[in-house]
Amino acid sequence: ADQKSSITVAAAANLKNSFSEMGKAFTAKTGIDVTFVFGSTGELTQQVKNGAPVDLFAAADTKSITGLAGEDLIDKDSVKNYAQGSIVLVPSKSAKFQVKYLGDLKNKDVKIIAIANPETAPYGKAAQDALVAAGIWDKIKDKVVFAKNIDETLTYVKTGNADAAIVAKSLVYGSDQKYYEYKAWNQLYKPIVQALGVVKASENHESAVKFANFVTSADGQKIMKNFGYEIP
Amino acid sequence: MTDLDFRPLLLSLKVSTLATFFIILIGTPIGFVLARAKFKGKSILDSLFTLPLVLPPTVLGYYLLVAIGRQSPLGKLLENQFGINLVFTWQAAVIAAFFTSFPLLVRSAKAAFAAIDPNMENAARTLGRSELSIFFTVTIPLAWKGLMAGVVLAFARALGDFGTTMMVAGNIPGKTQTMPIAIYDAVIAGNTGQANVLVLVMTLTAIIIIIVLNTVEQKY
Amino acid sequence: MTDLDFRPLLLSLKVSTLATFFIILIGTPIGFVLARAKFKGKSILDSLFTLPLVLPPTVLGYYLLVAIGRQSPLGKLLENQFGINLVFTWQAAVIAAFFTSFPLLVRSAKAAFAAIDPNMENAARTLGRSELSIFFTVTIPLAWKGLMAGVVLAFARALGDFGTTMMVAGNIPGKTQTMPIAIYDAVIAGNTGQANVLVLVMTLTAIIIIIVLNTVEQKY
Amino acid sequence: MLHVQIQKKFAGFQLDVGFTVSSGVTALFGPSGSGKSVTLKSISGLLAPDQGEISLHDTVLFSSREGINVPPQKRRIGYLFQNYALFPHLNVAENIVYGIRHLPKEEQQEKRTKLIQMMQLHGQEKKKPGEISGGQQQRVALARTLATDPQLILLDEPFSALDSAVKSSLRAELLDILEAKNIPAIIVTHDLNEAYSMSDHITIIEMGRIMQSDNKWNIINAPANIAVAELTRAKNIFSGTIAKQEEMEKTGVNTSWGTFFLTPSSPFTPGKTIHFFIRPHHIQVFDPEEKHLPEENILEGTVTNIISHIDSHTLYLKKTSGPADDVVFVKVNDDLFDKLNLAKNSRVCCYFPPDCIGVIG
Amino acid sequence: MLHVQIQKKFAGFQLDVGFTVSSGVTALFGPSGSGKSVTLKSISGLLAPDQGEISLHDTVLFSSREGINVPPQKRRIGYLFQNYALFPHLNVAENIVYGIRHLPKEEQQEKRTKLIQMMQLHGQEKKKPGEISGGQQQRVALARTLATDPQLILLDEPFSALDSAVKSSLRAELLDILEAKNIPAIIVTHDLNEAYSMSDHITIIEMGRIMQSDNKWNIINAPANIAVAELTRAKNIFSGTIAKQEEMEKTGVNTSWGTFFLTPSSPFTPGKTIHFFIRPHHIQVFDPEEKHLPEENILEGTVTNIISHIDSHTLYLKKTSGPADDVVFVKVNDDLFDKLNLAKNSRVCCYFPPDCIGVIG
Ligand SMILES: Nc1ncnc2c1ncn2[C@@H]1O[C@H](COP(=O)(O)OP(=O)(O)OP(=O)(O)O)[C@@H](O)[C@H]1O
Ligand SMILES: Nc1ncnc2c1ncn2[C@@H]1O[C@H](COP(=O)(O)OP(=O)(O)OP(=O)(O)O)[C@@H](O)[C@H]1O
Ligand code: MOO
Ligand SMILES: [Mg+2]
Ligand SMILES: [Mg+2]
Repeated sequence: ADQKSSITVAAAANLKNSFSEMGKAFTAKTGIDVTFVFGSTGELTQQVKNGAPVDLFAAADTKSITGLAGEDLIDKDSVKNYAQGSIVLVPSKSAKFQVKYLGDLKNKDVKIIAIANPETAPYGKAAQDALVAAGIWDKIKDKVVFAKNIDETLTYVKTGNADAAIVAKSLVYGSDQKYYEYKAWNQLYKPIVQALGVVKASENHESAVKFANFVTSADGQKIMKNFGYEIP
Repeated sequence: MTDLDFRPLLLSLKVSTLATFFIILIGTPIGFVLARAKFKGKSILDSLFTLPLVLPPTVLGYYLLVAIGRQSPLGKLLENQFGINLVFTWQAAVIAAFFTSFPLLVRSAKAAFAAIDPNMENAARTLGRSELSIFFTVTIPLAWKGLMAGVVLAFARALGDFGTTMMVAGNIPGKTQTMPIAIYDAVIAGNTGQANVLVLVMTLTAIIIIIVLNTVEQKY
Repeated sequence: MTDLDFRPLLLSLKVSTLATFFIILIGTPIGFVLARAKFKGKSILDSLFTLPLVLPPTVLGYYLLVAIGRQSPLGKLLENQFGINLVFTWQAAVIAAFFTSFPLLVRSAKAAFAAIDPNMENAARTLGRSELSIFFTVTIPLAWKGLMAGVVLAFARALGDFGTTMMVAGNIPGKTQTMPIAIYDAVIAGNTGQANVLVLVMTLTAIIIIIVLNTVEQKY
Repeated sequence: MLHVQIQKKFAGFQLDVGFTVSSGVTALFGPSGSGKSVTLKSISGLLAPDQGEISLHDTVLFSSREGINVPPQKRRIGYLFQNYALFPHLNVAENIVYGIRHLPKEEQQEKRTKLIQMMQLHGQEKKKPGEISGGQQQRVALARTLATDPQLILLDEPFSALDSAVKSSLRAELLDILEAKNIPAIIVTHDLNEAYSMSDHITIIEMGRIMQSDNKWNIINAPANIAVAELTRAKNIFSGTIAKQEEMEKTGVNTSWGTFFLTPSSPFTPGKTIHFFIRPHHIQVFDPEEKHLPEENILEGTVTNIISHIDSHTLYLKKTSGPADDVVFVKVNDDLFDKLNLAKNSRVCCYFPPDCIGVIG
Repeated sequence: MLHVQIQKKFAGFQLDVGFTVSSGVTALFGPSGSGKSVTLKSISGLLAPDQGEISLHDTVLFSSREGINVPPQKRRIGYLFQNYALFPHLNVAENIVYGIRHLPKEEQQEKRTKLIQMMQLHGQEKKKPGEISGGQQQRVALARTLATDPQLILLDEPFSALDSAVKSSLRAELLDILEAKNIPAIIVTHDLNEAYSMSDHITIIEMGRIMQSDNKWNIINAPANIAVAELTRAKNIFSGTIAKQEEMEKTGVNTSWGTFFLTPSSPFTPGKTIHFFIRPHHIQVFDPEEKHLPEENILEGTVTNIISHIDSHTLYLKKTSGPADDVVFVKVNDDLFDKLNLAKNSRVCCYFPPDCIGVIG
């Protein structure tokens, strides 16, 4: 009983706000404590691969989870898509030119545009895909700076060093940060579907499954919605 | 002002003190050998000891993770024999701090030992003292200032390590979340106020410790 | 084996060489003053110079970003007067490497200068040489070994800096992507093979440079 | 012309010296820890005195009153350090020309060649100080100082590490150079013979105070106080009270060793306590059986110890009836030593010639 | 009993020495750079010779043949370093007891007190080496060595930094201690007087070779070669060929200064080239107007320079018709100097007593 009373969850950085809520609700319901390890999906993948003692891994994509499942490090049966994220355009308060549309990024007063590193962060990949699809990537790519993860991307606009950034909606949804999003962008990049899975080596398998189920339950999905995610 | 969580500070102090302790224990003799012994390949060995400084901390952390993780021979041994998993424990943070910081002590120690007049040790030899006791009563005191400079550097670096610790020990509040990680979280989360408070606490702590170490430096 | 992009390596070498150059230029006199001058608050100043080592690199980077960024007085001045933007340029990477590494030189230099027999400089004084030329012809050569130890440390640290550079210079392939950032990307993206190749190249480069510096250390 | 009048305080040591140095060589002679090096450092400007004034040839180098403190670079005073202070990273030739780098290359070379010749350092030019012997190191230091043509040279025990063969020729050469260039010099030395044979003037320092500063003849023959007498190895020092003057020509002193007579003209009032001395080589030794002994100033004793020198022997004499610990030192030359067949426990008679007895103070 | 027979090669220097040291004090005397310190270091085990053997009291300390090299710690040989090598981080008292830390506390204390007393270091116990004078430093180093009761003591110029007052008493005390404890010692010195008065036996080294190792009387009076004669300051060395023997009792030598006669029994074949010497104090000086001059071994000259010592004067004599650069050194005592009224350019007559002329080799 004692063992079941606590689990450790590795969660992608974009989940920082939403999963903190999730944890509270889950503990209230089940009495099981949850500890979170936040990091970029890439870093967390490496940690899980090398036996970090986490019970569940919630990534910012599906690829990482299915990859780990393929290596038999994550329980195949437990893999679930639990949220779908989207990207938004964030102007810097201090920017000379306030962007509203992707096309505004071409403006000569927009000197620096921040996105997350497409190689390591799913949200960065989505941002790049969208800009390519919109046909403006080649015109602005010299103004683009890659941040390590989606968190640091936002820091660049917040400190006014980037004139605009493309970040995960969940990071700005409900905050006083101004941002823009349009339905039409959905066609520009593959949906950012986020998957989770229970770690094979977990000693708290049962509790981990409980948490996974809670995230995909109606209660859990409501919390995700509250933070700006779509339900997959 | 937010209610301050002192656990990261205490953890950081524990981790960096222990790491520095092991660094002194292992790095001092290595520095001595590098300063005194003459053997083939010394120069390469010497530069190998500096490598941890050259690798990006996260990458160093990655290699450590691979080396001590569950999939590694060491990790398997520990898990099967003692049921221990090092990854994501505060002990892992000590290991991370150890590897990032020990080049600093080794180099300082090497320079300090090389500067000693060999006649000092020769005099002690003719007075009949054993090599070991000469090392502790003559060599170490004469190298003291340089050694302490290395200790200060190593301790400071251990206190500030972020990337390596993050990789092998994770970021588990109350368990492996050290001060640098807490500060990083606060900065990135945009809690500038909290971040500044944490940085202030960290800075004051570091200044006090460095001043204390500087005083110890004056011992000889 | 993937086709190797040499730009990160060349950029890293350029950045860390320049940073080390400025560190030597500024850190050596500071180390000298800390070793010789007697003034109030020296101990605090001394520990302040060690602070960059204690702060997590990313946090140091954050403060630098705020300090030299486009919203800072300095940043505004540069942008309005000269149309220059420092952040996210390779110059910013030099600044980042400078701040992370210069405590290493300052400390080593301080220890090296403190160890010099003052009669050496006194002898040079009675021979009529100016204080400046004494500094270069007597003080520096006598402190050489310790200084070079500091230079090796600072250079290695500058070469390996990731967090701070990442924060103020960003990760712009071909422009600000240094070797550590490229390695990080490869590791985190799971390209273990490419990562190992990069680490090998980086390691060999570092070993060669350290061996060369070790040889220069023998100059006096 | 150098005037020094300075005070400097250290924990447990207080220097308070005043003296003048004219042309020629002055020896600064005193026991270890007496403040010789501190005095030299003050003169050269390496150490600032707490108080006082130093001037050289009418130029004020230091004055606490006027707030003057000329830096060592501008004083043109050469300094030879007690531990040489050679630059370990420069070779012998580079050390020598260190202070004349501003001169044209040929001039540097010329001076260097001359000094290497003078200091007998041929073949050592390319060696580092750590690779040459102690004596060679000292000669390099001397050459380095001389290269800068100083107005005054301070030498802190310049010959202590030299072997005697080199020493005597270097001494003579140094004196020649100083005389030829007319450079005044202060030589710190522990060796009284060196002080005497190298200098015109001797300044005696003890515990931070000048005991006597005078021409060398007076230092040896008319020491101002017991300290000076002891430091100049007067060796046999007696204290006594002036006896009643029986005859006009003689002044008698009653001591624990008996009564001794000074030179006729010594003007002392009876009853006064005085100190006098006689140097070991001035004491005349006779066989106790000898018939024609002087009538006065005779002392009989037993040889308790003998120290042999190359051309003489020092006898330690004890008087059976004398104070238990007191010893009279007598120096006899080889010939007499053999003639009298001296050995431990020999009994001898000594005569103190009155004109060789010096009164202290 | 110490046997040394070793070789050691350095760039530009080759040591190849063999000698034996019995009880008592042996002086190792030689010019700077001759290999004295290297020899001492080899004996103490601080430096391994390339070849050879060292044994002390039948214990082999080093043998290249048998592959033995006893570490310095186990040799029980005390060493006094030329630059003291005091531990700068320990105070005077701590330095002194450094080698006897394994003894009971009271015993350490007792030894320390005794040594501080003997070395006149009262009140300095708590000072660091950097805070005491050079002479005091040397005494601490001596005390530190003596504390360990070594079987043999090696002293590398132990008295060079001492002032003469302390020096002579320390010399006498050191000899007493060595004699009382029956510790054999090797003293390296540059000072011939010191070598002579402190030792029984003198070993002369030059350029890495032993020139002569003998009792001190022979060293002074029968130098094995010119190097020894020069090093022992024979000063006046002449070379000449043996003249045809006119009478049985006399051996004449023709030199560029004229013909000199040796003692009657000198057995040399005519035509042979020999070297001989006479020490400055053995030369007798006369007024040239003097009537009763000896008939032979007379040399007339002009005084070109005078060096004054406390009780004597050294005259530099040149013969008008002699070789241009050659000088004869003559030492005269105060009395004679005054009597003959000597000064620069005085003309004097010198007599070389045949029994004071030493033949070299
Ligand atoms: N920097 C200093 N700080 C404190 N005390 C000092 C300092 N320099 C010298 N002294 C003290 O001043 C006194 C005189 O020292 P100094 O070196 O002048 O002696 P010295 O006459 O040159 O002796 P020696 O002949 O042994 O070299 C000593 O008692 C020494 O302890
Ligand atoms: N470690 C060494 N490496 C190379 N050469 C050395 C070394 N030690 C000594 N020598 C050489 O050996 C020779 C003898 O040196 P040593 O120190 O024994 O002379 P010394 O007789 O003690 O002279 P001094 O009286 O001046 O001290 C010197 O020419 C010196 O250059
Ligand atoms: O939340 Mo991420 O994995 O940094 O885009
Ligand atoms: Mg001195
Ligand atoms: Mg020597």
